[in-house]
Amino acid sequence: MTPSDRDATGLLTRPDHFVQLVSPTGERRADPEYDPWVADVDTDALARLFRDMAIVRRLDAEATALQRQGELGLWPPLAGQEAAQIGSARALRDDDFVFSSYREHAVAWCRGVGPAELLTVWRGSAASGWNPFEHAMAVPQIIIGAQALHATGYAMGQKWEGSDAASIAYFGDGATSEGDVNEAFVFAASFDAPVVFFIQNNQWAISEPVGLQSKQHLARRADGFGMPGIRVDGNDVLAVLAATRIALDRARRGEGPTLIEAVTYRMGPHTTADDPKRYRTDDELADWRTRDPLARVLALLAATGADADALEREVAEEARAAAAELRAAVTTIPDPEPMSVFDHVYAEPNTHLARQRDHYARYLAMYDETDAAASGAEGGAR
Amino acid sequence: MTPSDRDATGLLTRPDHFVQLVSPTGERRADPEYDPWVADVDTDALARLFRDMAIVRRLDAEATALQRQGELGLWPPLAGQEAAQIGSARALRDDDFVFSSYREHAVAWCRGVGPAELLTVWRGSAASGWNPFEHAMAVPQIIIGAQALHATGYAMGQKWEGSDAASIAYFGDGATSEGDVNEAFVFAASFDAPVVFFIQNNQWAISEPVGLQSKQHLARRADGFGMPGIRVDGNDVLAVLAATRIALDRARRGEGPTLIEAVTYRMGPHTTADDPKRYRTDDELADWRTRDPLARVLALLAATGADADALEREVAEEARAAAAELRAAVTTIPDPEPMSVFDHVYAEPNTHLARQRDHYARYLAMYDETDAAASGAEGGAR
Amino acid sequence: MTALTLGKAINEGLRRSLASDDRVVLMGEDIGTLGGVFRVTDGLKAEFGPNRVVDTPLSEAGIIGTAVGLAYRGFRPVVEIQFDGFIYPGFDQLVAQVAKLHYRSRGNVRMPLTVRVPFGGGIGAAEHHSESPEAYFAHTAGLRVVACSNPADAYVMIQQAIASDDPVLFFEPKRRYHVKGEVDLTASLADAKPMGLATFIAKGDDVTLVTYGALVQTARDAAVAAAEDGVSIEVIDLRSLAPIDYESIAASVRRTGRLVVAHEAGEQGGLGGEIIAGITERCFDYLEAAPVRVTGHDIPYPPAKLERHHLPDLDRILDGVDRVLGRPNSLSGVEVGAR
Amino acid sequence: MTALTLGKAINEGLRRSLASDDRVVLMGEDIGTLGGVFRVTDGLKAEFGPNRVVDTPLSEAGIIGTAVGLAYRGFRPVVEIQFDGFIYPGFDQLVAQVAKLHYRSRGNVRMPLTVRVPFGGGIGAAEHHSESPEAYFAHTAGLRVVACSNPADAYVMIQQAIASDDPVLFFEPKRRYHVKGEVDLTASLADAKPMGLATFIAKGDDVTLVTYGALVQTARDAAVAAAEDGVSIEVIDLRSLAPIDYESIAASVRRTGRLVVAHEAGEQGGLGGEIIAGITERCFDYLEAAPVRVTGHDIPYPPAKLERHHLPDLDRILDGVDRVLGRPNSLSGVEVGAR
Ligand SMILES: Cc1ncc(C[n+]2csc(CCOP(=O)(O)OP(=O)(O)O)c2C)c(N)n1
Ligand SMILES: Cc1ncc(C[n+]2csc(CCOP(=O)(O)OP(=O)(O)O)c2C)c(N)n1
Ligand SMILES: [Mg+2]
Ligand SMILES: [Mg+2]
Repeated sequence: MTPSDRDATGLLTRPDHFVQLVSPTGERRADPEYDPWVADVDTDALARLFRDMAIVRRLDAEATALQRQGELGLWPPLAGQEAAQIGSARALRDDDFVFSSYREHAVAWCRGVGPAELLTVWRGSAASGWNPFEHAMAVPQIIIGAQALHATGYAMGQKWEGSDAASIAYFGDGATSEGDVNEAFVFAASFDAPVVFFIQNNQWAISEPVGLQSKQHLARRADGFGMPGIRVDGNDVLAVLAATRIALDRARRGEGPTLIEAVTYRMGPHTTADDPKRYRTDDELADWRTRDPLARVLALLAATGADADALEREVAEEARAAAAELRAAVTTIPDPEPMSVFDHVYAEPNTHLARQRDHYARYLAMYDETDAAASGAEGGAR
Repeated sequence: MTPSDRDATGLLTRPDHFVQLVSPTGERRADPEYDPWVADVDTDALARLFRDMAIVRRLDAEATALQRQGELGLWPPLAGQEAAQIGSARALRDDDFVFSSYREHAVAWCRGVGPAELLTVWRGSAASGWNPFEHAMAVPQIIIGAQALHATGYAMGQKWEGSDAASIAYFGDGATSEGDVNEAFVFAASFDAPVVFFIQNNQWAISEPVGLQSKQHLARRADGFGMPGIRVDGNDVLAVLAATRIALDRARRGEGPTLIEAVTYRMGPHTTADDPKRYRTDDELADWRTRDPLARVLALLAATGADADALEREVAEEARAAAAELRAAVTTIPDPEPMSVFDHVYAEPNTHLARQRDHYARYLAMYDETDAAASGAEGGAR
Repeated sequence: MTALTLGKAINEGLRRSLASDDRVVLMGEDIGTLGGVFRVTDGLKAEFGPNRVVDTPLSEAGIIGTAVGLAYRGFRPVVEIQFDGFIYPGFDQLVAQVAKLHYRSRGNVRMPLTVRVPFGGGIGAAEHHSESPEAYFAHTAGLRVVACSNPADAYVMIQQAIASDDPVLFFEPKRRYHVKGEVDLTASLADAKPMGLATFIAKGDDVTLVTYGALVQTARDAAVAAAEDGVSIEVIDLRSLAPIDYESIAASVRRTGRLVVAHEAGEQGGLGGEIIAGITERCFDYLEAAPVRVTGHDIPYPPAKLERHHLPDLDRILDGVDRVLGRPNSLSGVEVGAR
Repeated sequence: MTALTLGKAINEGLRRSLASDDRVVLMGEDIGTLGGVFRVTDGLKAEFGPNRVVDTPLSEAGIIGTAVGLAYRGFRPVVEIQFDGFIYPGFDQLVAQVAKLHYRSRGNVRMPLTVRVPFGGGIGAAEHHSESPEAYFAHTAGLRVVACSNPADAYVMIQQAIASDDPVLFFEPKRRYHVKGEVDLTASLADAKPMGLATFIAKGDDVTLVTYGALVQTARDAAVAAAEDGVSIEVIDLRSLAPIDYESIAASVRRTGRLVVAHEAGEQGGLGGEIIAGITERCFDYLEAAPVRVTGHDIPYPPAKLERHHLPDLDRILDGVDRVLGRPNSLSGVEVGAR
């Protein structure tokens, strides 16, 4: 998977290169620098990438529907960003560690996060849905950009331990304006931390276009911090896979961080609470639909002689099943016990919280007693 | 002063250029891009720049001495950075606004800050020494990097008002690691703010070498944020003047921010509380002494036929006088009145503080009474 | 009088400030084209243009830090922080710059910033969207802190905050944004009650109940419920959290002898402690029982399905009232001093 | 026993923690080669190498944020913030990440960070170098907050903080760095008093005086002075600021009936209010007078020549004692409830 004769730092020589291996219409574009990194991706492997993307798109739509139906409190759809997420996450090893924002459901899919685990936090049932150490992926980060520093620190630790594993930080175009992200670049470069900074430039930060955050390609931000930056077609799963592999390879070889800007598009609203019609045009959306990440893979597969229709049907079936599983899972998420509100604030006993918890338990018990006494009375305690 | 036929954005074309117009040994180096910006600097003007530098060096030494003698609580010496500060500050117009850190005494000198005004804060006599609006210069900023955002906001205001004045932010190499500075770059670029970011890369942030903050030239940071970056010999007053004029010109013409990295050296300790022997070698210092900012101007003047010795003598005399004035000024700084501790917390009446102030006044009055009653008793009230 | 939601009342207050003083500029994330995630700034960019209502890059320190620079230049920036939990990246600029610059400059530089913060829980939101960080700012000398609770106050207080030459943290109870109330849009600011004063929401004789923000409505409801039970509660809407209008609270406590303070923020180091200490200092001889705090727990804000077990509600407030009155309550029989 | 300065005692505690657990890493500005601006980490980089004692770039959010990542990886980062006033750029990472991650991850991710903060005034320093920000952190659920006051405690408590699986804000009274005391370098941590407990510094019957950090010495001196005047003061060194050891304070106040709390931080929203409210709640029937706060003013930290008019000193503490005892004092004859 690692072309041993290649020096990944060669990518520094073409800072303005826009990496695209598959055109929007599905033509394979030769790129002597990046091609070797996906030489192993045969028709089957490509089909698997398609399968990932199709399933997560379906899951995402299902979750959006679940939110509309009141089963979830909120959902931040990923639609449009499947290639960026699948291409990058499929480049990772199991022992690499992921720090993401709130939109990386496809990354979670690749990390083996299960449907109930995925939905728990969006249902509001618990502070998080999975154990980060089971999936080598931190739970979603909502403070914009904060996770870039966590990934950097984690990578510093990986390096100090002598591991060749890496970490990856996912964040958006808007996040690049936060101090934390820039400080992460500083630390990562200074300590040669094996971290990949993966920007999904989906053109928008809620209602704000990327041009408000930066007048320069975001990948160009890298050079000034002393690391290579790659600008890649984020709707081209193959190109994203190649770019991420190169960056991870650099990390493993002790060459430090890499910044990847995956140019993509958020097809849906920022979250289910958002109405994108207030700030962007239908034309823009239509234009990006012509660059859909799934369609081009199907087209490429068809062009290479694969039975794309059959694949599509097959995968659609799988996706339907996955969606059904997701829908079934949401109702299995247990409602939290009232007293669990106090759990895990501290790892060690805390006298103040113990007292507060005790008092609240008495408060709740009083209601139970009142209820029992006035059994049948309506309107609760009073 | 503005070569009207020149497009300042041309400097974007040579991002790795190290601007030097006068070599360490005093030779004038031709630079077709930068020379026109200092075409007006004749022998007299050069002598004036030398005079500025010599006087501030002397003032700085005097202030250091005053600290050693207990007249000041602390002093952050600028020695070595005279060219960077004088060259840039002499490029400013009176209606430009300066936001500096704590070390820009030479900039304050250029802005007409008087000796008592300069020393007040370092004597610990008041929260600040001058009215920012009298000198179009904010009082020293100690929180590293915070002023970069202030300068940017100020410049946004200048632009919105339609003024062609600019603002300038001074900060150090270490400051470039702070989120605030990077966010200032983002805002400045986004709003085309007429601001100059002036980094004095003096090689050290207290004990930390610049290499710990960045593995890349700091000027290169600019491009990724969408602005030009100039790397200039910060010990070459002419080059600094040219670079700052170019940047200001861009700002005035609505072309937005510019980043300048002035490569210089802090000859002395970080502050009078610091001992640089703990972290750097004598050799390093000796090496930088060969690049002294004052010596090369004298050499250049001599080479152009001026009577450099006379100038040096003359200026030394002036500097001695200025130093004497500084020394005299320090004792004129009034000790603050006890109750002034409450002044200016709020601009408007504040009930809580008024009560607290009132109580403290009573407390102090009690001591006066006690003192009066027990007149002659030692050891204060009790 | 016009019936407006609290959100719309603030919108109208902002509009009037923008119209009457061209040094007023609004800044924040998504406040322009979108009109803010709560639509509080809706329509203002269209009306006043992009240099008066400014969509900024995604950076809270950047917003507040550039607002400081604008204040230096003579502007009156009104900053929106999108949600309470996103104010912390701007904390340094607020605490070390905004709060201190007037002092640092010996009165030469004014910082007439208004920092609008939708705050508090009860809307079933995700993490960081339901916090109550007001105590941090009330402890910061140089800042003023206010919280509105109803449309009429909101309309006036936002204008007062903007007109103030001191920096003001302006907390808006987001779960009341959609509650309507009568607002006099023509009211003159000159006649308005100063934002530093508390308001008596309900008169009562037995217990003084002090709160602010979203809980004011809950407290009012509690007073009604208690009245049916024969308990007369005096409800005070604090409005100003720094400084605190101790004169009003003390006047009440001297009559009732009993004090309950309620807030959504955690108890430990919260404003309840400040108010109880301040009132104990002023009214010790009038107190008939230990003042009581009814607060959110000292936990990170919990997931949506647990927030009703975190936020003080009508029942918990009434339980606190029972405690201060020595009536049967959840802690009856508990030696509270035990630990 | 060895006579060590407080700074050196912390140095020795850090050394022992580094030696006994190779997951402990020190991070901060100038802590390596220079040994810290107060030399508290002197010699440790040479002894343990640059991956254990790490000079970081100049960025507080960066330091704390990367420490979070290191904690995820199983390290126990010990972060130095160079001066109290420089902690605010790291506030967001502390409040929104460090404090919340154990909760957010439902106990899966531990954050055993120690954040060392030299705090407080009295050293004639420049702006931002003399602050007392502890109340901000005591109000933040998920954090523990401690302050040491003497070499023996400092040596033990820094090791306890590092060994704690919870994040600890560790406040070091910078103006006492050079004060010497006897330290038992061989003491076993297992036998040591838990850092959550307060310490009785002086026994007394008339007044309970609670404080922490640098003021502990001042309070001890005040007790000696008062004794000459026939007043017996019980001095409590709080040590843990969150949670507060109310059991110890309450036990004392039940005997004395009178409470004075002193701290350098401002009064408004400071820990004094918390402690007074907490004690009033627990000991109302024992209180013979309103508890008194003796604190710094609610002002930005003043210039060096004024700091003695800001910081509580022996005389101001004794004045507070006089107030709580109803003896002649600075407020005698003042109607304190007036406003
Ligand atoms: C510190 C902080 N400020 C503001 C917000 C509110 N907010 C949530 S998402 C978002 C936009 C993020 O844009 P981007 O980084 O491009 O990511 P995307 O949502 O497009 O994936 C904002 C402003 C937040 N979560 N955190
Ligand atoms: C936010 C903050 N963190 C830490 C410090 C302590 N400090 C004061 S000066 C300094 C080094 C600054 O280095 P640089 O930016 O290069 O400026 P120089 O002193 O070299 O002029 C540090 C760490 C501070 N003042 N502010
Ligand atoms: Mg985006
Ligand atoms: Mg420097």
